[in-house]
Amino acid sequence: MARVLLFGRLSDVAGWRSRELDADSIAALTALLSDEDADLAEALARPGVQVALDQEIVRGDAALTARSEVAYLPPMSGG
Amino acid sequence: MARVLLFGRLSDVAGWRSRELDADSIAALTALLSDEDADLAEALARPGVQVALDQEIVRGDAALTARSEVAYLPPMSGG
Amino acid sequence: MISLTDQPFEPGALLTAFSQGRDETGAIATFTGLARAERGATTTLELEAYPGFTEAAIDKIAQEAKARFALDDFQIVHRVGAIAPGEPIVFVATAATHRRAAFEACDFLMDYLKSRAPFWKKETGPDGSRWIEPRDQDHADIARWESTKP
Amino acid sequence: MISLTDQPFEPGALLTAFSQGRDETGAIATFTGLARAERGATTTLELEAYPGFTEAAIDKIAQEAKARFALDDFQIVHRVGAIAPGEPIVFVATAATHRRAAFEACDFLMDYLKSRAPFWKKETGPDGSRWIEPRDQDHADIARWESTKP
Repeated sequence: MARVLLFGRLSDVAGWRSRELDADSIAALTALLSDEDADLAEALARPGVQVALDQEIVRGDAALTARSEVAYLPPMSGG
Repeated sequence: MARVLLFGRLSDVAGWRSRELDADSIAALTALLSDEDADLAEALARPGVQVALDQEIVRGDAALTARSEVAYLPPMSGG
Repeated sequence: MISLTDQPFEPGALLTAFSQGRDETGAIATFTGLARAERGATTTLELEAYPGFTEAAIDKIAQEAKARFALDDFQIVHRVGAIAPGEPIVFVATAATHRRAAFEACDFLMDYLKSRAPFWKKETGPDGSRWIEPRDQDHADIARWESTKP
Repeated sequence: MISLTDQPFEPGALLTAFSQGRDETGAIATFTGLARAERGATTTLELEAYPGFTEAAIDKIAQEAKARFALDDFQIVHRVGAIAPGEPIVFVATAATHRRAAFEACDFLMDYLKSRAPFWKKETGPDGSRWIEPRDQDHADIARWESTKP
């Protein structure tokens, strides 16, 4: 059970901010989320969406454990 | 009688900040000041010294009246 | 020092505290970003952060700025949550011996915060809500620092 | 607004007042210049102005900055007289819709104040007094604005 977090427009699109989900890898988790929600699939596939695993940005795939925290981060803008 | 003002290092060198002096022109006034004080003459001749007549910078000579205010301004630095 | 807060803050009070006892500093630059009403088009701005991750990401860039610009000190305060027009969103202060370093570091930190720091920003007005992404100008602003990197 | 004062002033209080009621401004940049102790080499800084002439000269450049950078507003406060280490000498605040304009205008005004504004500055320490003139860096700083003049 990885902890999954959505930020910004992603949580608006999906209608949730945090869930516990079973997945062996980031790729598998993204596929799982995309299969159950076509709008979220489209939003996750947009340019500029980054993924953080345990609060570190990861590029490409990575394995998950039961205690992993995976965050999907759309383009950032502060100030 | 023009009113003559010295600023910054010029007043330190001359030992005064403001005097009333008789002169027909800025050139004549500068000559008068230089004749009576060799140290001030040297300080007035340094690069970057500007002259203001009635609070406007003048380049070159200009005529003076009895109500003129002439200020000698060494290089400026604020902040 | 970096802090996130969901309460309104007063930039002047922060500058007062930041400038105390600095008899070797010489130069303090600040930037305050305020929520704009956009002539009534925006009634609320909502800022979301990723607690822990956001502070760590800002701290990393602030340490880079400190080394790059020979800063004595810096402070960054950023609002999260719902913000009304006219309220401060962000305050950045930098202290250095000379003014060029203070200005450049403050400018650099703001460019970073605008386009790279982990915040997500939603504007709400009479016509609904929209998520704000960095403008082309924001991307151009941050690109300036890449090309001049020592 | 431009003011000269022979009394200590508090930059934070000025920023508080300057940032009130700005719900369309978006960006406020400030710069505060503090007198440096120079590790004990400076005990007093003395700033001299030419009353009337100094304010008029600053106002002229501030109006230029306002037009050039599309400023909403600005404030300049400058100390004159004797100043102790750690005390503010100058405060410049600029307000604009976007941050680049606010930063650039603040930077421009400070470059001007450092090397062109009618002030004369004397440092006094244990080794006596000396008049300060603009450094090479100050001349280089203001030259930046000449070459980019629109």
